[in-house]
Amino acid sequence: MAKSKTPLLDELEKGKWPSFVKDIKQAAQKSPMAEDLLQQLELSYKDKIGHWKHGGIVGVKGYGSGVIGRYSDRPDLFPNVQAFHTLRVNHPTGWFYKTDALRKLCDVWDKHGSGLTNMHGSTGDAILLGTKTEHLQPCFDDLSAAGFDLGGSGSALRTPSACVGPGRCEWACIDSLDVCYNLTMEFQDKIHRPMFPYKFKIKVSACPNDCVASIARSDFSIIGTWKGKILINPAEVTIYAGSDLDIQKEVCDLCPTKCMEWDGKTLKIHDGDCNRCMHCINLMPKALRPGKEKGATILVGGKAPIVQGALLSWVVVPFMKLEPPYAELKDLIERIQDWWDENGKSRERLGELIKRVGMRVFLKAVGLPAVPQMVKAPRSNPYVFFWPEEIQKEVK
Amino acid sequence: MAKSKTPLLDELEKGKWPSFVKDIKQAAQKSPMAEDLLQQLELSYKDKIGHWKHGGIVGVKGYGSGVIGRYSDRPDLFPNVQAFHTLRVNHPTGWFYKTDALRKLCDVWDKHGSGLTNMHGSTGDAILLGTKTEHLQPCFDDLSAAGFDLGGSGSALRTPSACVGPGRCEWACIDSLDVCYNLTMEFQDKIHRPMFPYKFKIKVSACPNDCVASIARSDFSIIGTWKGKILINPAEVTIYAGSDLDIQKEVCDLCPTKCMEWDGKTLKIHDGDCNRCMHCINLMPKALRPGKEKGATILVGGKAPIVQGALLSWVVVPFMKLEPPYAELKDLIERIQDWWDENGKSRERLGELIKRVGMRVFLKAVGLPAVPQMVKAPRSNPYVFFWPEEIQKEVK
Amino acid sequence: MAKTDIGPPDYKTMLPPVISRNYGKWLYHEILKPGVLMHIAESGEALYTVRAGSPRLISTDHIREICDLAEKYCDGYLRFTSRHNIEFLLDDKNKVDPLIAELTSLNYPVGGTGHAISNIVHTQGWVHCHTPATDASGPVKALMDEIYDYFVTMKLPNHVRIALACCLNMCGAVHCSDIAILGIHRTVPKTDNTRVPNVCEIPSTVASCPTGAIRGDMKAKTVTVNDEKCMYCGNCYTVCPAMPIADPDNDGISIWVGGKVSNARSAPKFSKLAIPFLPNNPPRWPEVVEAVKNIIEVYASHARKHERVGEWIERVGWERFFTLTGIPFTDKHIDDYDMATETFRTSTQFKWG
Amino acid sequence: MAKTDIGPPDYKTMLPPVISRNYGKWLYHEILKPGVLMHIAESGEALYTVRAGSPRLISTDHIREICDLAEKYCDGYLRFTSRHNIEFLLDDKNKVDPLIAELTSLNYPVGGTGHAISNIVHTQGWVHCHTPATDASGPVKALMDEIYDYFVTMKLPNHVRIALACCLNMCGAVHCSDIAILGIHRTVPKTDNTRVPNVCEIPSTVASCPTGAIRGDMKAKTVTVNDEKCMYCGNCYTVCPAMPIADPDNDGISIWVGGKVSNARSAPKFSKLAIPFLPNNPPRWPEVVEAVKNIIEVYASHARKHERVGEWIERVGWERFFTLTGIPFTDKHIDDYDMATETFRTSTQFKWG
Ligand code: SRM
Ligand code: SRM
Ligand code: SRM
Ligand code: SRM
Ligand code: SF4
Ligand code: SF4
Ligand code: SF4
Ligand code: SF4
Ligand code: SF4
Ligand code: SF4
Ligand code: SF4
Ligand code: SF4
Repeated sequence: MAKSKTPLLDELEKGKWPSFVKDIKQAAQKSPMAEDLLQQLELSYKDKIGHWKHGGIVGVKGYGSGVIGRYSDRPDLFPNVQAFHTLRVNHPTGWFYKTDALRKLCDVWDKHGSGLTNMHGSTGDAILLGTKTEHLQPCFDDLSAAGFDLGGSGSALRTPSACVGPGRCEWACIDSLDVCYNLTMEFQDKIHRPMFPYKFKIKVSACPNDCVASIARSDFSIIGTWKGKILINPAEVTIYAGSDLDIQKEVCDLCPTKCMEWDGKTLKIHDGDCNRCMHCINLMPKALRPGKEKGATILVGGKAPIVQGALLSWVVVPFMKLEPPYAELKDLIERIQDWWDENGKSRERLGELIKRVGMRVFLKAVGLPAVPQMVKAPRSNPYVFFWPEEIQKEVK
Repeated sequence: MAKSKTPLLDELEKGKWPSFVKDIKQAAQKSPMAEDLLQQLELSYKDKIGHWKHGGIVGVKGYGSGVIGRYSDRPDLFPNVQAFHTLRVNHPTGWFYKTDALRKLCDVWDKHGSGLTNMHGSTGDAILLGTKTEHLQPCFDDLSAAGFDLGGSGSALRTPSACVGPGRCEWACIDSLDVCYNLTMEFQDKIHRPMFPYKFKIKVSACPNDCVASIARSDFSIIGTWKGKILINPAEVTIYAGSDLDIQKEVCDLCPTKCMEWDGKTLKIHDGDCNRCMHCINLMPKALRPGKEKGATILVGGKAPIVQGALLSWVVVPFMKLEPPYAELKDLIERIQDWWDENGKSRERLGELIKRVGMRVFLKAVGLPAVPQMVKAPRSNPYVFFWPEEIQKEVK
Repeated sequence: MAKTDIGPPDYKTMLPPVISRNYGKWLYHEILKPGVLMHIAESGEALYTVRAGSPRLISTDHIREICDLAEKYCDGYLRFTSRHNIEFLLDDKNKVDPLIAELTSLNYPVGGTGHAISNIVHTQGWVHCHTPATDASGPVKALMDEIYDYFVTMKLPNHVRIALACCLNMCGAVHCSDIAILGIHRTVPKTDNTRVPNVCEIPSTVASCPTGAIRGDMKAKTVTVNDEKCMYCGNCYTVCPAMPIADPDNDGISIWVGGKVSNARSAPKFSKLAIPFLPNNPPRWPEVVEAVKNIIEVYASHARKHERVGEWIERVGWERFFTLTGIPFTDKHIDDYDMATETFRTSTQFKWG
Repeated sequence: MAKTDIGPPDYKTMLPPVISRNYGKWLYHEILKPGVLMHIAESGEALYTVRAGSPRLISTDHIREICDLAEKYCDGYLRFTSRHNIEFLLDDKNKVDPLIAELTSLNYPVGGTGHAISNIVHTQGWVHCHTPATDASGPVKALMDEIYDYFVTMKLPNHVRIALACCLNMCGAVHCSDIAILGIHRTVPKTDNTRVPNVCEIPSTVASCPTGAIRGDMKAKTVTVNDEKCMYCGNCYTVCPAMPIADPDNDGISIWVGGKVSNARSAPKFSKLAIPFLPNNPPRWPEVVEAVKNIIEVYASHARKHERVGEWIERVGWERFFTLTGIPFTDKHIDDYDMATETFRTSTQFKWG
């Protein structure tokens, strides 16, 4: 038997978890690009270093985004990945697919690219992993014909994503899928033609469990919530009481606001104190449901650490009703993006801009009222600014 | 009856709480300085503005600190407070006085000053409130003869202070009075001759109740604590159980680490989880006492907001035994002050310097090991520095 | 010439004999009634402490009166507390009530122990400082008159520590108090550039500004303030006398709540902004007195036993604090200094109010 | 020419009929067994979801295989999850077990639901990116092999979300994960000032540095790095290709713990540093696998039911976390970036270990 050319990667074919190496080898059977990727990766495993050069700017006609340029730093050894760009294909909201659509995507990609994908990228795109520059436009044309379009990259609106929400989940307080799809369609231009100071991400989770990590990974986080009483089905509570679940210990004692009372028979919730953390509902889905008046909390500023340190999104609208055509929501997004666009420095995310100029300035600029829900606690330093008009007012 | 010259201040003679206005008027009977202070204060009440000029530098021979210079901005109206400097007199540790000492202080002050005092200033000095420049030196001479000395001011070590501790309190884990007095005597030179970048404060509380606000108001905070088991007197626990005190609700439920168990008969403490907050001991002083191995936690950096924002002191030594002559403690203070002195900018407090250069650099410079007790949580940003020697070490 | 560096009198010479004998050997204490502590030593001996309120700004004659009392009832031994109260130290229980009777007749409030409001730690104000935005002794007196009852009783959920500072330098305990009263300026310093070259050092003046609002001209030796970046801290004035900031029409008082120092139950905390501005209204500052009283009363009726103000607020949430007290929330409550983002709500967990 | 801006296919055309019929009208769900969810609608109809693991980096043939399965068992309807698992959506309960049997025979792990370890959110690594300090798919595969059992069972105190990012850009969920694996550089970028003038813009390169370590010379069009101020984030390289930072000998992996995203019980939290550095040891990164397994096991045996990793650590204290895991605490664990002081212990409350 011939000695393997990829002894290191071969080690990763062992073990129970599905192996990406097998997939690369599978693609390599058809695609010389995939074969060279495999070999270059083996070299990286040997050298403990990546072998890609700093990306260049490539793309398709009319768009500024959707393609990530990539070139090998050893084209001498791996000519088929001398250029090896990815296409970011906007996924159907909620990552729902009918197989015919998926198969079309595969066919296009076998025709034009390496046959390798990420299903999906961590922003949510279907990533078509690696092709040559000259294939980009034809590939896009075929994708378009198959009903697909590119997602965002660069200083653009990135592909919005949403949790499965009303598609399957009993806790959905907003139609996460429709909100996400509607915004995606409304803002096509912003996705495809980078014109912002930096990237801008929107993610929609239909309840505070935040299954799409909206609060951590998007500049504009839309998270479903409710007002009013948690709906209790006493019959089901009784059934849970007879089950393995220890209602006192597992539910009430872990309620962060300690607003639940359980006497072995009746479950009482002091809804005024509830902060809608979802814990009790998560544990007793048959007995408890979010309240009737539903909407979303809007938070902004979330991002990874580069440059100023990671941020989790901040509450800016405690409660907004969300119903098509989502005029209030879109208007807010536009106001925020316009302000950011005008004031943000290059490579400054929304959160960093607010951090730099102050929440006070942001709120005034976009016309949002200050409410205590915006903060964990009021300021502790005495460095308080007053608006000039407030000073005049005080003078009698 | 003649119309009062101080109608506004007269209003503050009314009411049940002792009135400082009465004291000023009392002093004014003997002292023209006090009389002019009263009149100038009335003017401030009318004008809603202070009438003191920016202080000048005045003092006594051989000292750079201990006197705060002050001049009226209306010497035309109030000639007797044209100059009105205060002397900061270092208090006997714990603010204990025998009346003969206090009477001597009063006599000196009646001879040389306004007859007004603050007992005490918020750093802890006995403040002799207001005298003329020419009285400063004679006043100091008389104070010295009476056994008193000045406290700190300016960029010096400030008058250290201590809680009553072993003088009266059953919870004292260290001899706060002796530690404070010993340091005060050791560092006389640093108190009287400003040579630091800015002020430096030391406060000593003998247990975590911190009755002298050491953690909030000193650059170097010494707070008594203990290791090992909280001492329980079961007989007294039983007596408390029969009293008004609800042991479960008031003691165990409020224990921050939830490390106490009470079954109506026996009180158990899982001491390994206890963070020595004092709450249970505070509520059951007859039944519970701090553990046997006693010492202090050392924290540094506390201060008010100017310039960089307020800081609470940070743990730098979780546990240090404190026994005369306190060599380890003094050595640490010296190392820290030397480093600060060398590296601090003008008007930069110790905490601000550490904030600027990093705890890592501070610890290395003063030779303290990093321990998890120093932080609430490890860093969340990935901006980690490695020392050059660590990098070499990793390379094989 | 006078001896220097003698240091303060040795505290050991100031201790009453009962303390010297039992030093470091105390067993437990009881609060016998408001203002009266009994400490029992391992030896079985008892020390009685009677605590009396003080305006802190006191005359030598007032001190002598205290000395008279101490000599009459406790062999001339007394102390002051870290909050400036007077403590008479007795070894004879029988003298406690007569002392209290005489104190009462002389209008000394006896109390400040246990779940009470103790003395207000405060500062100089218009009496002696050059940077105050308000007076210190005046507002303290006005407020203590009004909340006197909380000093002489012990009926609050826990003790409430109040402090006042007359400017952002915060001499005293303002930044970590249950309730803090803080003098603030609200207008930009009025720079006198004719004086600046003589009385100010340009680099240190520029460096003194926390927000970098000051630009210096090294040649002309003058400075300019960028009004938009100035938040009126007055720090430049400390460094440069030619930049006075006091403004009778716009100076006033802000109220802060929820700080603490002790490690009991919860860790020490900073005070947080409750009311950004109340006018200076001497001689009795009615708006300030009213506002503080309101907070105390809402706390008294809502907090659980042993909860400090900050612990109560953290349990119910700041949203609820603003609702219960009726204090309006404004954009000024939202931090915009260097660590501001740490205070922003990064969760959907909140109450509606 | 191709149509532009058509957007993604309408998700409504991708929904299985049982979902279209019951859209937004789900009543409750049950986890029937690891990897199998049953959602019941108000109508009484049931939707069965079978979740299978995926390496995420998959070939078109692999996708076609998934399509085959979906067509065979669920009329061609499937979805992917936000953590890149595959979900087969069935309306017929009877097909669930046959599907699982076939998945198993094809080596698809079925699980990732409930109190399990789900798929590791990860990034490109040496497969496609230009800035990685480690590979992504490799360490993920090596680790999932080792903790496979936690994917196909539900025996942990709560779910554990693991993420990996190959550089500080943290594409993915690393900054808020129960356990995060992060590639880090540890040496200063090697600036090639012969190339800088051609490929880099000086002001943006200077501005890219979070710690201000880069000085630019606008005339010479070159840059200099102050080694002492550089913490190897690689951000300058993103902006300026002439400042490569990868270093085979010193790049490696750091481990972070205790982050979360959900608002359940406690608010979302950042992950915190557990292990500053482990070497890159391809192909199976044994040190990394061992370290993560250790943390999982200590968590599994010490946390209370429903406690996420971060909630457990916060209850017992970070002191205890380091003791229990045996991970050494170093000065690198102490923050020294802009909000560092917020993480310092400002209390005497701590445990001895
Ligand atoms: C492909 C993807 C990783 C993956 O394997 O899934 C990815 C890949 C890259 N990211 Fe990312 N990011 C991807 C999701 C993310 C996420 C996660 C998310 O969106 O939920 C984040 C964190 C959230 C956020 O945006 O803050 C993320 C934060 C970054 C950052 C840091 C941004 C920041 O403000 O902190 C950079 C650096 C930059 O923009 O210069 C970055 C830059 C990059 C670049 C473009 C590197 C570069 O400078 O050229 C990577 C290209 C890799 C390649 O060769 O294809 N990527 N990146 C993800 C996009 C796929 C998709 O479209 O679905
Ligand atoms: C007298 C006293 C207030 C009082 O009425 O009790 C006081 C009075 C002054 N303080 Fe103070 N400070 C006094 C205790 C404090 C405390 C409390 C403490 O020590 O526990 C603090 C907060 C703790 C701290 O040091 O951080 C304090 C923080 C300041 C600051 C802000 C320092 C900072 O780093 O944030 C300044 C501003 C400065 O130093 O320029 C300051 C400056 C001043 C000056 C010297 C104003 C100035 O710039 O010239 C005041 C002189 C008033 C006067 O006319 O006598 N004073 N000062 C206190 C000293 C009396 C004594 O020796 O016993
Ligand atoms: C006399 C004094 C020490 C001194 O050296 O002067 C003192 C003395 C005692 N303190 Fe204190 N504390 C004194 C200032 C403080 C301070 C500092 C301050 O207020 O600026 C604090 C921190 C305040 C804070 O947290 O903001 C303080 C926090 C405590 C606590 C913690 C209470 C809590 O639940 O947070 C206790 C325990 C208790 O009261 O049960 C305590 C308990 C005690 C005990 C019971 C200790 C004992 O066994 O002797 C003493 C009598 C308390 C009482 O008044 O009921 N002492 N105590 C101070 C009296 C000030 C006054 O005149 O009112
Ligand atoms: C399918 C998916 C949404 C999607 O649109 O793709 C999903 C679906 C469900 N999530 Fe989720 N979550 C999904 C990602 C997430 C994420 C995001 C992530 O992991 O990156 C989170 C936040 C993670 C975090 O906090 O770090 C998330 C936090 C939750 C929670 C909160 C758990 C907690 O105690 O913190 C629940 C409630 C529960 O499990 O009881 C939940 C509950 C659920 C339920 C039970 C909702 C329902 O009634 O249908 C779903 C089945 C859960 C299960 O797997 O046991 N889901 N869920 C995602 C599956 C990912 C995967 O393949 O494993
Ligand atoms: S975020 Fe809420 S509504 Fe959306 S899938 Fe998760 S649990 Fe369901
Ligand atoms: S949702 Fe959370 S806060 Fe509200 S009652 Fe349930 S467990 Fe408590
Ligand atoms: S700090 Fe502790 S030891 Fe000192 S007086 Fe207060 S309670 Fe007693
Ligand atoms: S000292 Fe505090 S933490 Fe320790 S057992 Fe007592 S109440 Fe609990
Ligand atoms: S708080 Fe300000 S005004 Fe008041 S005494 Fe201190 S420095 Fe002076
Ligand atoms: S008052 Fe404060 S913020 Fe304003 S210019 Fe002076 S130092 Fe700067
Ligand atoms: S984490 Fe860094 S190296 Fe990995 S894909 Fe993202 S940008 Fe590239
Ligand atoms: S690697 Fe980061 S810290 Fe170092 S010079 Fe580049 S940008 Fe600055």
